[in-house]
Amino acid sequence: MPKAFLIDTTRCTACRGCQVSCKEWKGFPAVPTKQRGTHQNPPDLTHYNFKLVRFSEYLEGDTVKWYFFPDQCRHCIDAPCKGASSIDGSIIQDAATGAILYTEKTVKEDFETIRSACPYDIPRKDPKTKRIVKCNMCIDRVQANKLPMCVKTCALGAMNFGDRDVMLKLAAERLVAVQKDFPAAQLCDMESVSTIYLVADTPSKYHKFAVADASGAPGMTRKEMLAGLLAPLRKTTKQLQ
Amino acid sequence: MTNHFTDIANADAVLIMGSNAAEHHPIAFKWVLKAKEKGAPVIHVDPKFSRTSARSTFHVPLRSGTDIAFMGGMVKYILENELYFKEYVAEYTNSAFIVSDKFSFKDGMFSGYNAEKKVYDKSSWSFEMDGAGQVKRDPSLKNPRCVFQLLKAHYSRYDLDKVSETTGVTKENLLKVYKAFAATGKPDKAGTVLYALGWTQHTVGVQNIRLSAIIQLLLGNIGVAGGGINALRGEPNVQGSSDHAILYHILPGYHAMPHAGWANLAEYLKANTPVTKDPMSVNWWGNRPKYMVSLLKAWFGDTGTEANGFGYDWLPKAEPGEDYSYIFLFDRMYKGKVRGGFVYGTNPAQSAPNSHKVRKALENLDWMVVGELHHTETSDFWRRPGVDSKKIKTEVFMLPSAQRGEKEGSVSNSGRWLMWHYKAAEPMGQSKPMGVMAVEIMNAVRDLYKQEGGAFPEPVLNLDWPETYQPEEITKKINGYFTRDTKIGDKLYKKGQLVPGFPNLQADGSTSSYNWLYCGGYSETEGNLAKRRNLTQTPMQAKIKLFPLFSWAWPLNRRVLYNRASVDKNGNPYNPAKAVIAWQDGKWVGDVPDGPWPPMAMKGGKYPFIMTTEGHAQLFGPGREDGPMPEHYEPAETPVKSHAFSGQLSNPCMKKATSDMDLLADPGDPRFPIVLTTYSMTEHWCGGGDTRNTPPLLEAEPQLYVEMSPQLAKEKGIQNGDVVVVESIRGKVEAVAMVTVRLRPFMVQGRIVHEIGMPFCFGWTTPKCGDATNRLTSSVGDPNTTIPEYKASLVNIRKATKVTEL
Amino acid sequence: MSVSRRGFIKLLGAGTACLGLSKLGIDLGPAQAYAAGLKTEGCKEFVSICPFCACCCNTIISVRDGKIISVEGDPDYPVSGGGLCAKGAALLTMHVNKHRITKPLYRAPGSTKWVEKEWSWTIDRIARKIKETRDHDFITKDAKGRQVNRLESMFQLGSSQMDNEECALSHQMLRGLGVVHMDHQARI
Amino acid sequence: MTSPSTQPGSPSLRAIETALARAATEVPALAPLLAAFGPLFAARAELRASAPGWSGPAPALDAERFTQGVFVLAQMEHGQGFQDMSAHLAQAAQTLLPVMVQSFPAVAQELNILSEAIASGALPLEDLAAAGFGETVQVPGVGAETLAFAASELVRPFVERQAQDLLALVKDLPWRQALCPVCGNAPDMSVLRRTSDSSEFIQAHGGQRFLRCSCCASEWAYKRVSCPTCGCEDPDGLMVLRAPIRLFERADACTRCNTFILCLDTGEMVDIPDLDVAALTMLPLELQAKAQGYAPLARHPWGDL
Repeated sequence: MPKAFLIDTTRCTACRGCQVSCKEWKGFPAVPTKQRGTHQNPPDLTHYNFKLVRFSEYLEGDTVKWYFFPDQCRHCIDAPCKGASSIDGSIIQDAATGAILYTEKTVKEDFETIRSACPYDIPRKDPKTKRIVKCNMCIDRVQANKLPMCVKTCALGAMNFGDRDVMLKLAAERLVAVQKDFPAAQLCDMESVSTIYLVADTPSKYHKFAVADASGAPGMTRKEMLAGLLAPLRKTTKQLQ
Repeated sequence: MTNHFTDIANADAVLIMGSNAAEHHPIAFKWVLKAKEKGAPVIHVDPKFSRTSARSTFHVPLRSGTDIAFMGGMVKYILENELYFKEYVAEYTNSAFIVSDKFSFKDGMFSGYNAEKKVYDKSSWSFEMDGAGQVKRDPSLKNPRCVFQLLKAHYSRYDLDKVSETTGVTKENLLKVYKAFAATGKPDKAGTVLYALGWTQHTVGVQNIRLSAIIQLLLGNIGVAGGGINALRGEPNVQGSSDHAILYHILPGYHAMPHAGWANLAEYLKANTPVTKDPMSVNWWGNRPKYMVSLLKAWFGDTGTEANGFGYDWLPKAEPGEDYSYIFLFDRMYKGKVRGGFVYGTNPAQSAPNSHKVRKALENLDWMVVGELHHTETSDFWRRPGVDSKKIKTEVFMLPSAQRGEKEGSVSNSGRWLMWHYKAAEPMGQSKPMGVMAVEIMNAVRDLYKQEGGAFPEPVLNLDWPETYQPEEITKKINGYFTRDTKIGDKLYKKGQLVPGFPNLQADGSTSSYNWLYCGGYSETEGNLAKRRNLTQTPMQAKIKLFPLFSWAWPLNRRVLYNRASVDKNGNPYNPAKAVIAWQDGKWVGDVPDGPWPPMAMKGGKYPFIMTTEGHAQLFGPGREDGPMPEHYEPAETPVKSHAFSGQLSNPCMKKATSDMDLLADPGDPRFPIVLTTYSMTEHWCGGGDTRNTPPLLEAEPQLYVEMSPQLAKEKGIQNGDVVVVESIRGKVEAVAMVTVRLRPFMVQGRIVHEIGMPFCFGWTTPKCGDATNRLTSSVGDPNTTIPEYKASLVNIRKATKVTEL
Repeated sequence: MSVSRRGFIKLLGAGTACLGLSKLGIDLGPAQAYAAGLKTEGCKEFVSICPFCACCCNTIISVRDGKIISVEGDPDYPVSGGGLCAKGAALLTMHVNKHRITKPLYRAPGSTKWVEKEWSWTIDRIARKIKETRDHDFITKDAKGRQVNRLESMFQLGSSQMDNEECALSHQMLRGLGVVHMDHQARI
Repeated sequence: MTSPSTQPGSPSLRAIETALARAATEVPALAPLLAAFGPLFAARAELRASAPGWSGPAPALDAERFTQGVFVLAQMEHGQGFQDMSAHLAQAAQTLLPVMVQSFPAVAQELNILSEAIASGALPLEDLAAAGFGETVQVPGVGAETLAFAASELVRPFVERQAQDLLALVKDLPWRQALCPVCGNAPDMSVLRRTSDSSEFIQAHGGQRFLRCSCCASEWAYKRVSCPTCGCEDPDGLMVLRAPIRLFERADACTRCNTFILCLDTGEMVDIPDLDVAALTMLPLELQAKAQGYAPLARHPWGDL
């Protein structure tokens, strides 16, 4: 049975437990960071940060909107990065879980091609090993019947993981509940990804690449166009009604 | 907390002021959200929009230091719209008491002020007595000198216009809050007030809380489930360490520190034991002699006898009116009057106000002992940036301290639950629990005095002091023992037996107890009740999540303080659905009531507020240093030159240190037009010592920042992420600008006042993260507590031209 | 459905005759061999309390061979229900942390560095400093001639990190010495 | 009472099959056992799913007495216990006994005789049910132990199904005992689960302990770091036995009363296995615990090696 994440951003408080435990589990060192006028740190995903809580805020009328988005690989069902790969076996999909896994063969891939193919701008290159890296769904843990580290750590009920059908059901239930307070709530790219985000507002307000169709973001980059070309099955934002 | 954490879920409205509960007490906030799920509005009043605001029903931004104006408006709203709980106010508070005609209030000042000493003579803040020595009352509440009418008159000045122009809160928002919270004035509704350092860290800190108490009493919210005034305390055992009084002004169990004016025990007890002639008033503090003598017996054992006041004669006596708190300790240290001392698990070079002065003061010490887990800005003050270590003569001892899991003992949570933690592993390396350090050091001192004699050796040698640190033996001693065979009623207690609860403590030396409040926590039959993990409760108790058999709460396992006020005069709960106690078949059920007496209307019944002399809650509270009713005063440093309520700009009694380093900006000082507030951060704890040493947390929050509104940033030409210099009259701090809509300018007296906010967790021992924010704050404090005013200072900001700290 | 006269209350519980697996005809050889060779370890669990805020979330610390191997929230603490905030979740790291000091350190007057010392030396030296200070500065009578027995030149700050037992002793010790400058986090 | 996130008794066959497959892969030595019991567990689960629940009006419960420890069945007027399921046993036997015949060759012949006795009416169904509850019933050619084992397996799905309904009656009431809130029997298994409450804030990471009834498979919350047999809470008296290679399997032992209970830590599991399968998979650990001198609080239906 394929697995899926449900990331309920309405429950996230940006405690960053997931961000911290992800790198601790993987044994990555802290990267030197600077305060740059935001709590979001490091500024972006890195080869040592496969999970990053993104912060955004808006003043709408008299109301402050403060959004948190624990960004990570979506483990696309039909992954554009896999489609874009030129080396056999460098990007594979685990049959049991649906996890998209980057192997050591990614050393030989053209990084820009792979990164550009990703509609969510996830892949990063490890300058030391030359491998292309990203979240691997904690496949070692999942194969041992253990939850991915970010899910295990989350104390807010924001991170959920399990059989895809169970997660879809949970997602639908949560959406109905959240829509009572936030009519614009939606599930991001639910049909095409294994990391499903529940957001309370327009996805682009959370993150430029929150959904594959980045029409909400200013301008469409080459990256997005390429991603579009390479991923014909990619779905636009879906809204469950 | 008058109540406890799980009780918050019982609230019908939650007012959070001066606390960012979601970020700093996330587990407490869980119960807030449970109340919210059941329909309670959650109201967050705070200068900054935080995660607490995001999860609240609404957030109302308020200028730092104007909480009294804000709440004064609420009092007026409640009284004028008659939304108060009439029976409760009439029967259980001192609303009907007639105040002395010598009492007056004029232009912000209460009667009795001594301008030279900056203190009040409080004798005129008293009640009129009748011939029988009882307080005169007017049950109709119409007498213009009764408390109710005085209160009404006092807060009649707090109209929406004045409150709005002072606080910067729109009138619409004021009404929204007032309406939502005042709705709990009905007998079967409860509202809870949650606060933290946002209320205490002001020159009017105590009066902030006093005014919330007045609101809660008017609404009948004290003593009930889902009500009360609940401090979300930030430190691990800050409740227990306050109860055991690691504080200069009190002894364990909230007894006044002896001073030179009370030469012997009799004088001390006379001055500190209130007396009432009202037979229905319990006047619990009338028992003070029993608790004080038992404490002295615990301290001095057999050497404490009636002849030496059970050891009172040996105790240090403070100088009357003298203040020995943080601010004045560092003032004296700065002036070279302090030779040495101990710093355990705290980091004043980082967390005390006016850090420049604190750090300079430490240089004057001859010696210092630091008990810590890791190096801090305090332990290593002698090698801080910009100083020549060689010139600093201080001898410093660094004692490695055990972590919580490496020792056993009890702590008390904010809800007064006494809980045991077991020792899981041996202390790392050679580290030791602080209790071991204290015992070993004191034994070494005692040995020296035994061998060599010395200054006034009696108290040193006469202490009943253990050879080794055995925590559970101390737990028993905290509970207390019979020091000899003692008969109480029909029951004989043998020497060495544990005292079963503080009603059995005696004033004749036959009992000992380190702390009367904890007496009953260790029982001969049930053992150490702090270890209790029994979740059993009756259905009545389960309804309000009382958990009476889990751990043990002081006093006497009472979970909701003043719970006799939750029932009417016949003992029937005002809110039967969430009853705390009820009088059934001739006995109380539910929580442990405030004393065993029957309900107030019955024979032998008593007033519910047993800790006050007259048995009534104090709407008019004669005990505080700065007035019997809270009044708005601006912070010591304020952006305005005057305010709408009186000609008295700031608290006339506030405490101030007076060295050359203790400068204050003038009111409305054009050099420092911006209000600064400080706060903790989610990723780092307090001064940051623990968490800055955890690399992933430092990665997530690497450097000191200053949060400011986009409007202010624009005015100052500051871009998000720029390094700026924040400057007060006392010092400068470099920080990264975080331009955010979560802070907003305030419209105050018709003009814009900006407020900025900074965390205080970054210090120089972690390279390039920035240094103490408290270099900006001032050594001024509340007149009752001397808690420093961290929450409102005046500063200015500018873009940095050169960066040295980040 | 009729109610049986028999009491259907206890299904084959303890004490009832059980059929051994071996009698069922299953090949148990491999399982027996596996079980016999199974190495087990004994772990201990201790209820402790998170040392951050005064919610005092109870924790369960697991210990193997005297070493702390995990810290989790105690689900039976009514306040937390087993939850821990981000800081509480980092408790293991706080206990097992290379930044901790593990030996007494001493910084001599004018020195630029810390040096490690033995506990016994350290305690004796501190006791000596206390005595010197006390003997030198002890105030028996104040300016008005009143007996005051106090030592103003020595202080203690902290700590709310102390257990109740440590606080009780600490207070007793300080008053015994005559200290009046004592304060802690409750005031800041 | 707090209910576990996965309700017992609503087992999906999938959970059983996944658990069997995983266990057989991870501990190959247990393959024969798993192969034998797996089909029985599956068949029982199917029977349970189709079994009738508690019929007629719900028993009148005194919440106060319940919270004081008087379990549901003990509060019933006549104290008979579970409702008679004998009417369903003939059909159940047709489903279950052939599976058992396949799984347990050594007793196949006896089970066939039993089948015949049930089909022919030689063994009254009420007697069969009574045998499941430990009463001595004679069937020529069938050993007493075999009969008791088979009968208890036959009634078990019906008992478990009824218990689901009874447990639902008390789901909001506190129950702090070590014995089953429904039938008062002792637990033979326990589990640490992630629980979620309605709160949209901090939740437990896992580790809430539930005991599971040896008779009706009800689960109820019970406090950690305490011995369900003697109530010991002194950490020095308690010991968790684990094999380092399977840390999620524990035997929670008490050195004061020398008992233990198996415990499956599902705190960080993705798929939570069927607990019958899990308990069987923990047989090696159970044997180790016994070898170290601890006795189980209650025995599993399959008894010992």
